Amino acid sequence: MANRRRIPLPGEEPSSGSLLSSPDDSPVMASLSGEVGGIRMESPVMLAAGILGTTGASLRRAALAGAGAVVTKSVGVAPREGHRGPTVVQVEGGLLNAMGLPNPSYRNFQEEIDIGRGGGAPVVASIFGAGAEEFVEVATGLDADGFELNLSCPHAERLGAEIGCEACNVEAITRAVKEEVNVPVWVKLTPNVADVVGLGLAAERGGADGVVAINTLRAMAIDVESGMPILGNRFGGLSGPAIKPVAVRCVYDLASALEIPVIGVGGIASWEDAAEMMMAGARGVQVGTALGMVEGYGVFRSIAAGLSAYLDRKGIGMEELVGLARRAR
Amino acid sequence: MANRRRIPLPGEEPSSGSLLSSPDDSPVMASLSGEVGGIRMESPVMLAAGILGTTGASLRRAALAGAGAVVTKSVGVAPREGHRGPTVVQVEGGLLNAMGLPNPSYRNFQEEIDIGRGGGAPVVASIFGAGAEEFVEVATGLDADGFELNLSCPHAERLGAEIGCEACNVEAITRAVKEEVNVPVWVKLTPNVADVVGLGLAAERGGADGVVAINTLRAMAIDVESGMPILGNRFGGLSGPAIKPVAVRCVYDLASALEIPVIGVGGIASWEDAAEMMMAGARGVQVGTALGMVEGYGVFRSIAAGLSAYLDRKGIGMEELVGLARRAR
Amino acid sequence: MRPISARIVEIVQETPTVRSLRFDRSLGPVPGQYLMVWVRGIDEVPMSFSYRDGITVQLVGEATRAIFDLEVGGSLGLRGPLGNGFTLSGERILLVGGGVGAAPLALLGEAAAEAGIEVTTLLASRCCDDLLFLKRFERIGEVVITTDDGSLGICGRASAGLSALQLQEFDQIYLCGPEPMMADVIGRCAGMETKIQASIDRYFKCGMGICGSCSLDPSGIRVCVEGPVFRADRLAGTEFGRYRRGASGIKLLRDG
Amino acid sequence: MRPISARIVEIVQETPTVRSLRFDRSLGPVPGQYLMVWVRGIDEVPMSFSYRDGITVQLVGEATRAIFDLEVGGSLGLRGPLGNGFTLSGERILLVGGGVGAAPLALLGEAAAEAGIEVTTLLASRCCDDLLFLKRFERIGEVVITTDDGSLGICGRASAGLSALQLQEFDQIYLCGPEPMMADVIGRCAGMETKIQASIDRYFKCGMGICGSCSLDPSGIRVCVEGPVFRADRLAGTEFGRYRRGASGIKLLRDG
Repeated sequence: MANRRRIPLPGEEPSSGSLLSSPDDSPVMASLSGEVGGIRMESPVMLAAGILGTTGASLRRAALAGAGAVVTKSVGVAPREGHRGPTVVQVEGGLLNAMGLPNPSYRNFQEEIDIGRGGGAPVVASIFGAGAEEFVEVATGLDADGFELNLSCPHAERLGAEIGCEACNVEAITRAVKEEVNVPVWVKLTPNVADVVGLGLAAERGGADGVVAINTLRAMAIDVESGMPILGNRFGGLSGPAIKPVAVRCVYDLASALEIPVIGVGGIASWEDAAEMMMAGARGVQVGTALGMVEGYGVFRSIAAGLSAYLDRKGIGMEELVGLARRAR
Repeated sequence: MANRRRIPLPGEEPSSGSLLSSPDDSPVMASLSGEVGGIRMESPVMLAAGILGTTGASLRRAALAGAGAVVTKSVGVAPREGHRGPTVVQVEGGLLNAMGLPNPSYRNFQEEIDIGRGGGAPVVASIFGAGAEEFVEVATGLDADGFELNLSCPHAERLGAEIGCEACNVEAITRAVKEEVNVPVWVKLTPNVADVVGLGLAAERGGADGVVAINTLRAMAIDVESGMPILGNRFGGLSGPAIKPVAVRCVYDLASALEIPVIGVGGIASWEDAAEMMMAGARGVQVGTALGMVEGYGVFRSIAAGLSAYLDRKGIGMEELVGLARRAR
Repeated sequence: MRPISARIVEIVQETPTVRSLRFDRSLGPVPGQYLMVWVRGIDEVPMSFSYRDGITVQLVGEATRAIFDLEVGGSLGLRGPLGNGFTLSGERILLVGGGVGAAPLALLGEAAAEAGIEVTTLLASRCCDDLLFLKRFERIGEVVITTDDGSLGICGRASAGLSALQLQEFDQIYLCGPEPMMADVIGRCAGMETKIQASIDRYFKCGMGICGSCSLDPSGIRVCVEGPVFRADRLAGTEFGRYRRGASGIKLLRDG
Repeated sequence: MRPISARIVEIVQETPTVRSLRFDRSLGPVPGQYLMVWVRGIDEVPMSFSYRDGITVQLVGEATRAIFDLEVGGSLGLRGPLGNGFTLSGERILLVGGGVGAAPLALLGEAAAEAGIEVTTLLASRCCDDLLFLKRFERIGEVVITTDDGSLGICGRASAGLSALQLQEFDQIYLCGPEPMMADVIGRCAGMETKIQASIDRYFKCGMGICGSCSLDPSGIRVCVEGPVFRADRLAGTEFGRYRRGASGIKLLRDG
C-alpha cells in the first residue's frame, strides 16, 4: 500500500470528508491487489462457487468484468444433471436453491478452466466428493490455480455438508488433497453447525491455505396454494442479503481464531457489504446471488470501485480494513 | 372442525375460487381454536417470547388484540438490565438484536402475569437459567398457564443457547421442570446447531409438551463508517423475514421426527407465512419481529382472519393444514 | 418472486402433440418473453407465451406429459414474465416459425398487426397436421406454408419457403423454431443479420442468470436473462447452430 | 435502518450542564420526534431534536459524558427521526418547558412562528444559569420565566408561572420537562386535557415498539412508537406521573 495511516478512531473525523475525494498525499486510487489465501489477485472481489461457473465462457466473462478470481461450479467424479425444478426460488431477502451439484465431471472440465483463464484472473476449481478419495481424484485430475473444497453444500445426499459438518472429515479431506496438489487449497465451510470455528480449525490443521465462509443456510419454502415444497428437492440453501449478518458473524469468529486467511461470502452485493465483511476479518470476498438479483456482472467493478474510494477517503490500506471490527473497541 | 374435506391435490381446483368466499356448506368462518402444546387457545397465532412481554399491560394488550396465547419476555432468577445499546439494528430482511435478557426476576413478575391474564388468553412464561436448578426455581416461583424454556437465546453468556445446544442439557432441564410444575412445558430450540431434530427429541424425552422453533440465528452487523460492531454486545440474533425459510425447514424436520407438537416462529408477518409454517408441520405459530416492522398489534387479527378465510376457501380444517407439505407429493 | 398459482380455464388441442393452455390471469408479457412453469411435484420448465394469458406446449417429456394430464380447473405455478422479448420495428415484417416455435410469433404477429404493421408469416412444419396457429397467422396477414412431406404448401424445409418471398421487402425478420432451421435461415439471409431477431432455446435451471447453464460460448451471454431473443449478429461466432449443453454442462451435438 | 454516520459541525455550551450538537445533515424531523444516538462503543440513547440538524444534551451519565467528550469533526451514529411528534394547531399556543425539556419546544415554537402562530413560552428551570434557549424563545414571542431559586423571573416551579397567564387564551398547550412538572401542569389545567400535548420520557431499548420497556400501564401504549408526544387525555389514568420502569422492567418511584 502506498500510504498507510492510522484509521480514525470512532468519533474521530476521517481524514477526508467526501466519499469521492482522496487525501492530498494519495492522488491515485487505493490498490486492491494482493494475495488472498495464497493466490495473488488484482481485486479481493471474486466470483463465488455455484454461480455461473459451469462454463469457461462464463468464468472468463466474470474475470473480464473485474472479478479478482473466479471459482468454478463444483465439479465431481461423475457427471450429474442436478435436481428437478424448481431449483431456485426467490424468498424474502434472498434466494433458496437446490441445484443438486450439476456438473459434467472433472473429465469434461479442464477445457472450461483453460477458457476461463483467458479472462486473466486465477481460476479456482470448486470440487466435491463422497470422501477423501474422490476429492483427491478430482483435484489431481484438474489443472487449476487453486482448489476450493466444497464441504458444505446443504442439499446433496452424502456430499457437501453431510460430511463437512464433522471436523475430523474436514481435516482428513483437506490433508489428503493438500498432499496431492501444489496449488493453494481453500475449504468452504457450512454455517449449519453449532461451531463453525471448530471446522475452520480442522481445515487449518489439515493444511488449508484459507477457509471460505459461508455456504448457504439450510432452508425451505412451501407453496401456500398447494402445500407443496417449492424446490424439486424440497430442501435447499438460503443465500443473499438475508444471510449476510450470519456470514459476517461466522467470518468474525473464524478470523479471530484462525491463522490462515478467511474469505467472506454470503449476501454481498455492494461495496459496503464487502467492507463490512472485510472489517469482520475477511481477506477477500466472493459474490454470488447478487449476480442474479442486482446488476449482473457489473457487480465486481462496482464493489471494487467503492472499496477503493472508501480506502482513499479514510486514507488506509487493505491491511487496516481487514479485521478492523475486531480491533475496534 | 365443522366441515372437513379432502384437500385438493396439486393441480386440482380448490373447492372455491375466491379467497374470500366460503363453500356453500360452510357459511361460518373456519374455527381456529384448538389445543396447541397442551394449552387450549382461540387462535394458533401467539405473541412470541422476547417481544413486548416485559409488562402485564403489553401481554394483556396482545391478548386483547387477538393473540391466541402470549409468551412473556424471558424471566430469570435475578433482575437483569440487559446489554448496552444499540440492542437492536435493522438489517436486510430483518432485525438483529442483543437485548441481553433484561427482566425484573421472577420475584417481581407474578403481578405482570396476572395482569396479562386479564386479556383472556393463556399466559406462557418464558424462563431462563444457568442450569436445571435455576429453571426450576423460576418455574416453581411463578403461576402461569404454561412455561417456555428458553434454551436458545444466542447472545447471553452461559445462558440460553450455550447450554441449549447440547441435547443432554435440554433433556435434563426439561425433565427437571416437568417434574415440578403441573402446566404444559414447551422448549424453545436454537437453530444454531447441526441437528435441531436431536434437540427436539431430547426435549420430547424430557417430557416436553411441545417444542418451539426457532430462536434467532447467530449474527452480527458492523458499521462501515467506523468499523465498530453495531450492537452493544457485538453479536446478536437475527429475526424476521430473512430467517423464515430456515425456520420452515426446522419446523418441517422437527414435525417429521417428533410426536409432540411443534410451534413455529421466525419471520411470520402474514397469513401466508403462518400457513406455510403450519403446512411445514407447526400446530401453532408465534409472531415477534413483525410487531415492530409492519402493523404492530394488528398483526394477530390479520393473520387469523387470513388463515380462517384460506381454510374456508379450501374447505379444510386446521388438522388438514398442519403438516400438509409433509404429505404433499 | 415465488411462483404464482394460475388456474387453467381453457385447453385447446392444437395439433396431435401440441396443446394450448389458457390461464385465469395474464402475466402481461412482451411477445418473446417466457415464463417458468412449475408442474407441482414434477419439474419446472421454461415456456414461451403464446397468448398474454397462455402457453402452448408440445408433448416431449415428463413435465409436458404432466401438463397434458391437467384438466380445466387444474393449476400450475408460474414465474414470469422473464427475459427479453422481441422488439417490434419497421412497417413490414416477416415471421418465420417452425413447429411449436410458431407459438411466440403468433403473439408477436397479433401485436404487430394491432400496431398497423404489415405481417407476413412463413410457417414450417413436418406435415399439414402439425401446422400451428395457421388461422391466427392468416387472420393477420399473408401466410406461406412449407411442409417437409409436402402435404400442404411448398414441399420442403422453411428455407424452401424463403425463395417464395422478397426478403429485401421486410424491415425485420423474426425467427422461432428448431435451431438448425433458424441457423439455416440466418445463413441464407447473409448481410441482413441486424434485421433478424431469433428466439433461441438453451437448457437452464434458474431463469435469473445465475445457474450458468445457458451461457453461450465463447462470450458467456446468458440466454435466460439477456435473451431468449437475440439479434442474429449477436449470435454470429457463437455456439448457436453448432452445439448446446445438457443439464450436467456436457456439450451435446446440435439437435434437429 | 442502520445508524447513519453524522459529523458534528458545531458544539454550543448552552448551560453549565447542557450542550447542543449540530450535525452535517438534517434528518428532517417533525418537532417532538426523536432519534437514537449511538455513541460508538458506549451506548445508544434516545434524544429529542432541538434543531432539524441537532440535539441538545444534558450531562447525566456515561453516554452523555461520552457525547460531551466529542469535538467538532467527531461523529455519531443516528437512527431517526422516530416516533410521533407534536401536532401544530390553533392560532395562539403556549409552550411549557422545564430544564432540558425546552429543547424540542424551541424547534416546535420556531415552526409555529414561521406558520404565523402566536407563541407564548413558559420557561422553567432551577436557576437562571440553567434556562435553556431563552433567546430562541424570546425571538418568537413572549416568554414567562420561572426559577426555583428566584434568580430570574417568577420564583417557583412552572406552576407558579401558569398563574401569570390566561390559559383559556391558548388553543393548544405543549409540554416537555420533568414528569412531575408536566403532571402538575396537567393537573392545574383540568378540563383542558384535549388541548394539551406532552412529550414524555420512558426507558426503552429499541425505538421500534418491540422491546416493550416503554409500555404504559395499564393500556400498554408504547411510548417509543405511539409517542413520545401524547394528548394529555390519553395519559389520564396511566402510570404517567406515578411511576416508571427501569432497564430490567422493575417499577421505579416517580422521579423529580
